[in-house]
Amino acid sequence: MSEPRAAGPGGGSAAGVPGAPASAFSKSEMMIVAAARELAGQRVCFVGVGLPNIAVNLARLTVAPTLELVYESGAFGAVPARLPLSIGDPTIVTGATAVVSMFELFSFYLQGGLVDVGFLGAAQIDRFGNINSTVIGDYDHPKTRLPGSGGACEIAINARQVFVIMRQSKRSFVDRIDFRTSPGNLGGAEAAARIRREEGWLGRGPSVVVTDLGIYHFDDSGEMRLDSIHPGATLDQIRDTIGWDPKVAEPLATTHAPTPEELRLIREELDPEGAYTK
Amino acid sequence: MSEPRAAGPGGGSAAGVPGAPASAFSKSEMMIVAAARELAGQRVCFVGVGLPNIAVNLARLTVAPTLELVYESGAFGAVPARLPLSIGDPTIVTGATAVVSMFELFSFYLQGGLVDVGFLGAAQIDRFGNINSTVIGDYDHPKTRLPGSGGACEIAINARQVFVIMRQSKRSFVDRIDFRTSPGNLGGAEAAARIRREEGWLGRGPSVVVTDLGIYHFDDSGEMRLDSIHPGATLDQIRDTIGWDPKVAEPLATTHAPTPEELRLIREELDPEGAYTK
Amino acid sequence: MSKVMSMRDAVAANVHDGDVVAIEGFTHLICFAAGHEIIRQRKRDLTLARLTPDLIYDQMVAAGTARKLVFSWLGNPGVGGLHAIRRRVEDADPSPLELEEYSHFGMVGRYTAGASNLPFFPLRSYFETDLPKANPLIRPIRSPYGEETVYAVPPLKPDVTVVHAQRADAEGNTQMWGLLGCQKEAAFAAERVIVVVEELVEEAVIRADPNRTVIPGLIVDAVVVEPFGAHPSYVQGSYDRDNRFYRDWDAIAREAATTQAWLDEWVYGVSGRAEYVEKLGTERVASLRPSGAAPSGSVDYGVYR
Amino acid sequence: MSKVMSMRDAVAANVHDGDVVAIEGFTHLICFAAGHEIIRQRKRDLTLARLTPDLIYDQMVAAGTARKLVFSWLGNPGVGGLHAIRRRVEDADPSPLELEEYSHFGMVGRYTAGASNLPFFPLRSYFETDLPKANPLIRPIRSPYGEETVYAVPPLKPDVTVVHAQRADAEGNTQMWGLLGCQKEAAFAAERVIVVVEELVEEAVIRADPNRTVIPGLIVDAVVVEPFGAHPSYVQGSYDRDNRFYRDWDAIAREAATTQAWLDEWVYGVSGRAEYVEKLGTERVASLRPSGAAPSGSVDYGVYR
Repeated sequence: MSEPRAAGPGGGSAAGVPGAPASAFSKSEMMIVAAARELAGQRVCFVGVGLPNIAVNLARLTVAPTLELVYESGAFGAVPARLPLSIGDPTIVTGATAVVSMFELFSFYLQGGLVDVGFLGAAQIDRFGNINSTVIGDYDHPKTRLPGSGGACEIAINARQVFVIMRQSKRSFVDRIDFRTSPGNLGGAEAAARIRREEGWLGRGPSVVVTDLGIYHFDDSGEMRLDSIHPGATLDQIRDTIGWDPKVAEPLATTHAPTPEELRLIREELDPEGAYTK
Repeated sequence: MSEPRAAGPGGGSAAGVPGAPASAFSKSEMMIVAAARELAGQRVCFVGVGLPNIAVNLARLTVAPTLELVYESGAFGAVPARLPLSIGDPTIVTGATAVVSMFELFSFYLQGGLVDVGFLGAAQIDRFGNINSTVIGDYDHPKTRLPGSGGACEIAINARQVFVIMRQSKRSFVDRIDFRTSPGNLGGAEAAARIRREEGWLGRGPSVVVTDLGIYHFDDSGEMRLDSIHPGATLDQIRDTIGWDPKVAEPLATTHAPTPEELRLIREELDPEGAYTK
Repeated sequence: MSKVMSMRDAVAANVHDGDVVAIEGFTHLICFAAGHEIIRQRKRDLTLARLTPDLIYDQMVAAGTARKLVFSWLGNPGVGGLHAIRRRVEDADPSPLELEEYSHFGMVGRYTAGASNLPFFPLRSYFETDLPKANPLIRPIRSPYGEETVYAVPPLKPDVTVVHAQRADAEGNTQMWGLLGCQKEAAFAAERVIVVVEELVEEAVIRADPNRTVIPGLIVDAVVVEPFGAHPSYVQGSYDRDNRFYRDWDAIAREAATTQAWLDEWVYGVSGRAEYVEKLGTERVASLRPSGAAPSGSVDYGVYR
Repeated sequence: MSKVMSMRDAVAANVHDGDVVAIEGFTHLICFAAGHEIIRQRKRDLTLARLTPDLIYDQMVAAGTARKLVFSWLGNPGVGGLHAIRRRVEDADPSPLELEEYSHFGMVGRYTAGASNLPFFPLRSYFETDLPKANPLIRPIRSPYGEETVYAVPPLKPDVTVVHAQRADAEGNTQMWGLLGCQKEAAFAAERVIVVVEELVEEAVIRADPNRTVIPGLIVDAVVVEPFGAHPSYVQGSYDRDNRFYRDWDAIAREAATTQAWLDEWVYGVSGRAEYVEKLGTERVASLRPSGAAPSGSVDYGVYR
């Protein structure tokens, strides 16, 4: 899974904000930084295992200092002194505001509507933001058995909005997911809105997908649209790693490259061993 | 509500066990002592407000030293240093084994089937042990508005067995209760057993009623039967204070009078102000 | 962000005529101070929800704040009835009072459903009783597994829940110990939450023992510091239940006139809880202090860097 | 009555072939010591229930104890997959493994229904997903209030639940702090409960802080004192998660042969946890201690006579 840090030519800042040249950061670092920035202005974020974990902790140190981290393991208002490998770790407990049972966390915090952003990773996603984290292949005879829902299914339904962070590839950005673990915009925005209303979902569904190549939001039809491309990435790369013909915003923005401070935080404080960014 | 301590002639022990003469204790004291003794061998008792409170605490000091007191207020394994007036009192918390939310108490302890005896008081009871603690008269236009169920309804259904403690009178032991707050043997044992089975109740229903005049158990038909008469009480008194023709065991036992130690515990330790025994 | 404010401001901002109000606390931590301020501000047409209406709602009903009670046990525990409420229920004196009645577990289930955004909560109660007839909101529900039927209660979502506690920080992160009742569920179920505490503490005190936190500041709208604010109810470790007052109330509330006289003297006649406590007198206050300390002991969470 | 016994006796008395076993603990307080003893006693045909099967069930599955998993998240958190389990699921190697799959909240709801003797637990999840198709025990249920439909999960009642905790008294009154997962629900739902603790304490320690008690001795069948019994999981305030082992396991478990060699060395090759800890070495153990103390502080319950 190693990935060279020099990601391509050019890059830098799109709008005069100082940023590192694209050669100075990895695609994973760009992805984490972009995801963290999307959390600006958010209050309560439900933290999933893996990439969401580092993105959210970076956000707390940069654009969202008042962000309250909710871990499905039961910690609320966590102030981890180190980046936990797992979402259950003693460092998210010591100094937290509250530690509660999972019954309480899922019932009162998540299902009760207190979570602004649910942050998910995924194995497969389709153009409408529906997510598979259960199996590749047939459910009963899987090619690859993935972890399964964990809390992802109820996060997608009950968090006010859902952020997704995952690497792009033809295997992961697919025309048709093999199993729907977490509902996104279903078959399109209109039907999804009606169903959400009828079934009383609190969530408005997926609002952003951050990948190693760009940032997607969802247009009025409920479909993913590339709104910003990361420095160093090309539209050809984008299209080569998506299983459908992706919508592209006009004009297409270029993501601000990571600032030196963002990179320093990732490399020195959050992930000195490079577990997330290699 | 004052009641003379000299309750009548004679009395004393039925089987040679030393007991005070009937003139030396009040009817309330006899009732409390008789109720406490019924708890011998029981493990977990759910304590209601009022008379159950003192009876259960007397049992813990005498026949049932390992009795675990569960208060619906959330205390388990309470060791009250004084008799609480209410079932919520700081003395039932300090030194208890566990203090839990009412959700947990009612869900896991009571509904989960851990309570051996639910101990209830009542305003009205019928021959089958069905209980009213809600209203006298019509529900919408009551003559007397009583407290209502509290936990009594779910205690009657989920405690493994139910003990009742209440004073006898034509107003309280009635042919037809005005409102069924807590189900007993419904219209009789056979139908009650069938319904309990079909509806999945954990409780086997009422097993004893202790009054100021005697002790009743339930016969095979599910009807209350006087099994023991308190010293000083007469069958005429019994019949004059019951709204139906009561079944009487043959032979009818006489309740052992309170021992000096039982009386001392009530008068000196549990209820020195006479709140329950006046 | 500090949410600390006076009781007057907290009630004025968060309690409105017609609201569903829950002042919870099962015998323990009942916030009489908030109830009295609601009376002083002459709120009207409230629906008062509580498992045990207790003296607090007897007083609020007597003062004319309420049009309806939602409850499960209506009495003065260990003493008798609630006379002001009974006058309105039995004699419509001075006007009728609407009742919506459950059992304790039913009320707990209602708050739990409200806090969890569930459309109902299932429980094994009410079988073969008259309660579902008296209250048609108690309804049977069939299990999707087999033939079994249990009962359901609907969610209860108060407009405002008032919770009294030993301590909170300025943001409203609240810790309590002793009997917990269903305050947590009632708070999470509510649109707005007022937390009233004996003591305001630094955030660090809360964060030193996160497992002790019952209510997060996230759902709290106002923090009021009101020592002795639960009297005649009690605060574990701080003061005892004033059983004498519970008994005294029985006589006070038997007549409308004596009830009003008491309200005039002890509620309308004082500006707030501080004056009430002063009026109560140092001797009475001192008599309610615990006779000794019973420390919990400390546990170690450990530092993990 | 003391329920203290050895792990060997506790497992022999309470875990039987064919049982539904729940060793709970969400990342925190996972009792590997009990899992290893179950392997050593060569229990067979177990149904293993856990939200996150984690390494503990990968090891137990690799050792041939299990015929079925009931779970919600199947992985090595932050590292990758569980290879022994995947071999059986993807390749039926050496034999198939039955899966019964929920979400986290579904599993929590199942234990809650089991603990509460409810025939089902309702939740707002599973809408428009393939999970109810994959598991027909996830079923829609209509609210008796209005048109709304939510989903239900059935109760889960393990034959035995194993819980690891910081401390308990000899009767099994158990206190824990840090992440609580759903151990309480899993314990109340179970027919039998084994509590494994870092430290056995006097009853007075428990009674000094009754709000900290998570599991009452009433439902506990065996108390096992097994320091470091949760390694490579962790115990808040006592030792850290051994992330190195979680990473190492990924390589160990990739091949059946290396997995068996590990079991031979670290499970079959030791008599119990004490020997395992000795084998781990004082340096590794020391490296997992917290870098400092973070005391909760003490609260006062007060003496009331």
